[in-house]
Amino acid sequence: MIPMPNLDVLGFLVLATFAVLCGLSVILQKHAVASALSLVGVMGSLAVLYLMLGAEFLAAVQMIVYAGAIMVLFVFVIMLLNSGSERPAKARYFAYLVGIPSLLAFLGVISFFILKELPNTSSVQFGAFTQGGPAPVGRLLFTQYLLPFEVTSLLVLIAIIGAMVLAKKEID
Amino acid sequence: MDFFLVSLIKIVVVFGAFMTTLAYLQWVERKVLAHIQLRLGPQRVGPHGLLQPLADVIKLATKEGLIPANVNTFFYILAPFLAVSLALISIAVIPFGPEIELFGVRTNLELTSLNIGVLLILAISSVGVYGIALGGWASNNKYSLMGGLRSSAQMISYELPMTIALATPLLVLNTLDLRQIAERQGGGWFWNWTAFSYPPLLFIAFIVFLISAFAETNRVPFDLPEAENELVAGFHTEYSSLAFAGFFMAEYANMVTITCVSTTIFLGGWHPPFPAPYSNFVPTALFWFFGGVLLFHGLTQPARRWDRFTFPAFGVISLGLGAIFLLAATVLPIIGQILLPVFWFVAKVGLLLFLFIWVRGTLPRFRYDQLMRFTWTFLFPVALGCLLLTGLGVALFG
Amino acid sequence: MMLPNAVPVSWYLILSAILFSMGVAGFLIRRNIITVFMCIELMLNAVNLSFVAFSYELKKIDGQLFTFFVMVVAAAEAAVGLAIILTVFRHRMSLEIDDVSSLKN
Amino acid sequence: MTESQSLWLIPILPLIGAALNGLLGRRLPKMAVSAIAILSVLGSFLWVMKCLSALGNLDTPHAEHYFTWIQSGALEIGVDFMVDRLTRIMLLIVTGVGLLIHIYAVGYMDHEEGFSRFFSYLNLFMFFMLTLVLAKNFLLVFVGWEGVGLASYLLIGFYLKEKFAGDAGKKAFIVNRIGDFGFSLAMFLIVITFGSLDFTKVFEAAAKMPVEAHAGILTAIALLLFVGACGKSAQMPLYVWLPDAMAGPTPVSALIHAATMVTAGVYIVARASVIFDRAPIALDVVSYIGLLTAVVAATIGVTQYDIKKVFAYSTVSQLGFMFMACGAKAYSSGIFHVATHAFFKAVLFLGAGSVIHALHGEQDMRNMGGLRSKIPQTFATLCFAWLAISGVPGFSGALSKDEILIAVHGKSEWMFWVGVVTAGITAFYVSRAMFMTFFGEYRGKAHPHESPLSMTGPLWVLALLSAAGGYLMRDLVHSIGPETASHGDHGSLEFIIVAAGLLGIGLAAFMYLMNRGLSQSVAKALGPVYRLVYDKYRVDEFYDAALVRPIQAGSESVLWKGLDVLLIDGVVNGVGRTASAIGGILRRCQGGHVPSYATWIVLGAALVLIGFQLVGGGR
Repeated sequence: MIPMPNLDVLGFLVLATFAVLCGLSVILQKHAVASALSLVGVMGSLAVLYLMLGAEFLAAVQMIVYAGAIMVLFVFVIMLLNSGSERPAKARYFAYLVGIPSLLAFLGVISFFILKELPNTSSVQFGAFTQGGPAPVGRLLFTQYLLPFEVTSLLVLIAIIGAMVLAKKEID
Repeated sequence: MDFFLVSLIKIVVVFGAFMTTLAYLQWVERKVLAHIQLRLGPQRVGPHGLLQPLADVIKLATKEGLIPANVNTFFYILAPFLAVSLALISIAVIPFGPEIELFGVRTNLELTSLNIGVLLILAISSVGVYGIALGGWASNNKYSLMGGLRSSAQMISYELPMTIALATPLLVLNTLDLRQIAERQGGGWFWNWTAFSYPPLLFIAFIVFLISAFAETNRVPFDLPEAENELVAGFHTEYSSLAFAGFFMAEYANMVTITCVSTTIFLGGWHPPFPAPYSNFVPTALFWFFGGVLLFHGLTQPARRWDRFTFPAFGVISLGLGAIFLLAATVLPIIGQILLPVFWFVAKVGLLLFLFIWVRGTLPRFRYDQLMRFTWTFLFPVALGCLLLTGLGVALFG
Repeated sequence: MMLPNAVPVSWYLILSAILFSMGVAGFLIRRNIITVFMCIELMLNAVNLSFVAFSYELKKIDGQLFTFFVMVVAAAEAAVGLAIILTVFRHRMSLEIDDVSSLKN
Repeated sequence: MTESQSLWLIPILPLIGAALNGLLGRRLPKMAVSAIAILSVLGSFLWVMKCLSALGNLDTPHAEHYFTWIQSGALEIGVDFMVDRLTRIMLLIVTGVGLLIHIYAVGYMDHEEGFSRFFSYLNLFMFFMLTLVLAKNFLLVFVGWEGVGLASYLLIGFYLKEKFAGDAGKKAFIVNRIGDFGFSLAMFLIVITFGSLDFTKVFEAAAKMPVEAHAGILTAIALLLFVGACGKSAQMPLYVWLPDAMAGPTPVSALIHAATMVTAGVYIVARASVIFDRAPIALDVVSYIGLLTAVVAATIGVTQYDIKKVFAYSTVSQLGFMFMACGAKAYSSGIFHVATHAFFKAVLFLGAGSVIHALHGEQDMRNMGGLRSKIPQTFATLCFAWLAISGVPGFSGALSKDEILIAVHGKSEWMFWVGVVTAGITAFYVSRAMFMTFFGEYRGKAHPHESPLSMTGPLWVLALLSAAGGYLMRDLVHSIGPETASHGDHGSLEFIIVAAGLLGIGLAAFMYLMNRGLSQSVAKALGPVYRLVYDKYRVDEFYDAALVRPIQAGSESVLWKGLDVLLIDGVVNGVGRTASAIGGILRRCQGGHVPSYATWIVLGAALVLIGFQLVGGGR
């Protein structure tokens, strides 16, 4: 019998690979719609990863808010403007010569840090952490984090008004 | 391995039933619409056109799948695929009946049990817009694009009142698990159902949910994305063959899913409207009543020649079904525990689906600005008010 | 290849770092404003992942709540940002980030 | 601690009225506006009655704590209300007289624009005044204090279209600022000295301190409080705003600038009597200022022709009397005079208003005369107030004025005599106004008509109160404080005072009834002295030359051209120039090109991280 692969490991590897591929697709696709759909892919795989980390409520919210609302808005705007593919980039030596190496250095140092400073992190098992349901999250949100919650709601209100004001066609 | 086996059986049964429902739902719709308009509807293929769905499938499958010039092929193909697969997922978390014991195996009458089932359904329905928007955009056709944009805007807008209306009963039920939701409404008369608690608040929420459901599934009177007199056929103008069938199926699958959800959350799921010993005989009575009517009509006053044979045949089948339910209710509880809840669930879903078709046969289409104004200035505030008042009610009396 | 039989949380963190770096890279090399904006969302998502991973590691859900707030802020940001992009497009008929450089002087 | 009486309802009701009228008033019919305004004040009057009857004798003050307003270290300031015997009198005056004046104003303001705005302001004033009176600590008093100032400002400038009204409002506001500054300083000193602003704590602590023979901290507090009182109560040298304040509608003059707000100064001095008792120097200052104000204002009153101006100077003068009482430690007599003055001065103003209303806005007494028969009800009610203010025995004014002058006699002989002369002058100028207005021939052009019942009704009530109110309130008032004016036999003194009043009336009758024209020749004979008094001692001109102009000139030459242009602008522009010079160098990095900014950020982040790593990691 084939040894059953550990689903936690397999799941992580599959999802992580998918996420990285989608992420690459986001930054490499020529067309904005393709980038947007790739980003949805990243978000979907992240949602499943959240599920594995025990954040089930957050996973659902990730799908509803990010994939279902924010990205739909992006796709909507892209289609509305229908700007077509990006023109081939002008040579951007500064970004390529300074930015990308610095970025790689940044990534290397961060990874080094993580592995050095956190050598014995607990291993992730699906179902080992069960505090991510709606009830505990809600309880914490409406007690300890009530003020930030209210402030955020105010922020969203302001954003709605701001977006309306900005996007409204000026009547001349 | 029992778990896998049972799951496999359930998947086969549910999937088969679901697909058959989708196919025949379209037949039912055509029939009902025809009768509303005093026509006969499909009649040629099989008795009373009963084989029409099969013929449709063959027709769609054998047609040439056109891919227009200058389209992005990948997205063009992806769109219907996305639409139909997203539409089919949600059925997995709908509970059709209580926990049963069959041959020593205990299992739930649903494919999978999630403790955040409601959220999953919301997530899936919020992602569902991609299929249509993408299809409209990838067709590289301005009518399709307009249809896709309209549907995105419409679905985003109506998702708000729908979500809020869906959140209202959750205040009362205090869980996100669809199975628990259904169970908490059972055991008694129909006023235990959520739609009738805190009257009339939750009933209003139910109505708001239904209206938003019409819009979410792009059905009349909210079928602006496919308004044929303005947009040819909307987002699927360019589609043909199986790709078209994908969109078509997605629409009906969404309809079935959303009626299942409203049945589970608002109308008590599989619970009968009045307590158990008496309600068990309702299906038998109904089937026998219909069987009697069919026999009577077929034998005494057939309207057409072939009715003399078909009506009595249907009548006999109906009588037989009634007998099976009688057995199930009395001497064969092992079947009854499955059949009776499923009967009630299907009956409620069927009624709601009939409502969808009935509305399609009756109401004219909205204008686009009316549609948007309706949701933002009426539906949304009403849903919000319901939510707040119900919250107040739960806080005071709950 | 032998798979390890458990995934440590640090892998999640490294995945988060990789996604973040990809977001930054996209920000640097892309020219379409909307894509650039999406790269910001990618970075936010990467950060969210590390919040959730730390939440698992510490067995406290505060991290998840931060993610929640990040999402809400991202929603607000998307609404306002896209409105700004619409306005910019209306004025300049272009979505090229290089064309929108009048911040100088 | 007795059970809570919900004192907060008393000020809140008018506030609700103000809010309703202010927000919705323009859309409501006048009936509704006046109903809201009157009912809110009536409600608070009835609630006062209910509370007072429930609280009974008030042997100990009744206090209520609602919430902590400010907490800073050990200093805790709450929103606390308190009723004691002093507050009781003030509450009765404010709500009672306020109610009557509201009713009167419905008739008076009937034809004016901004009906709802007027009542909104008036109710707002009631809210602040009641807060001031009920407050249990200095800061809350200050809230009310500033609030009534605001309401007064709004109401003086009520006629938006008239420039002089706005100017008068500003003048009142600015002059009051000087007093408020003193009040704030007094509060700071109190906090420093006693560590609290609560009345109970402050006065308990102050009572334990010795009487200061020389100027000390208590004297300073008392004097600063008195500066505040001078501003609010229009005493020398800050009295100049009150005559101008007559630009507002007449009910306002009656309510705010005669009966209630201007007595806030007397109230605060009486409230802080514990402090004043221990600061004899401050008491002397209070007495002198009061006396000086009384004399100066009375003499100005003799020469004025505008009927409201006459009564305004009369108010200033009477306030001077009240402070004289306080200076002689006869606080209860001062408050007693506040009460009686509220009644008769309200009648005087409201009567004047009725006259003005009857003559369609005419205010100059030279254009009046003979109105006795034309507006008999107004005349009859005004007679009560006239006799009351003149100190004719049997009327309430005589009671309180006698008490004050007897108390002053106990303090110093010469001040008593000056006071008596002033009382005579008071009787003279009020009689003069009465004679010029109601007797002789009618000299005006307008056709006078009697005022409606909503105006004459309150007039009658107040008129009866100015006759009998003194007897009704005497015991209530005297329950306030220590008995200072010894109740001995002062027959001879009382005789002198009454005689002075009657003499004043007689003289006025002689000059304005029997020998018309005599006044002119007297004025001519006095010549420059008369001119000086007629011009109100040219105080306004003096302030203008001594204060306003130098300040303006100084602001222009020093502050604007010197400080602002040279120093501040120089610094600001210099910073700007430096920044733009540096920016000119840095500009090369700033192409307005977003990705390159981002690249810089990434580079920086990478460098910081690497540096961090080199320095020694996360610990």
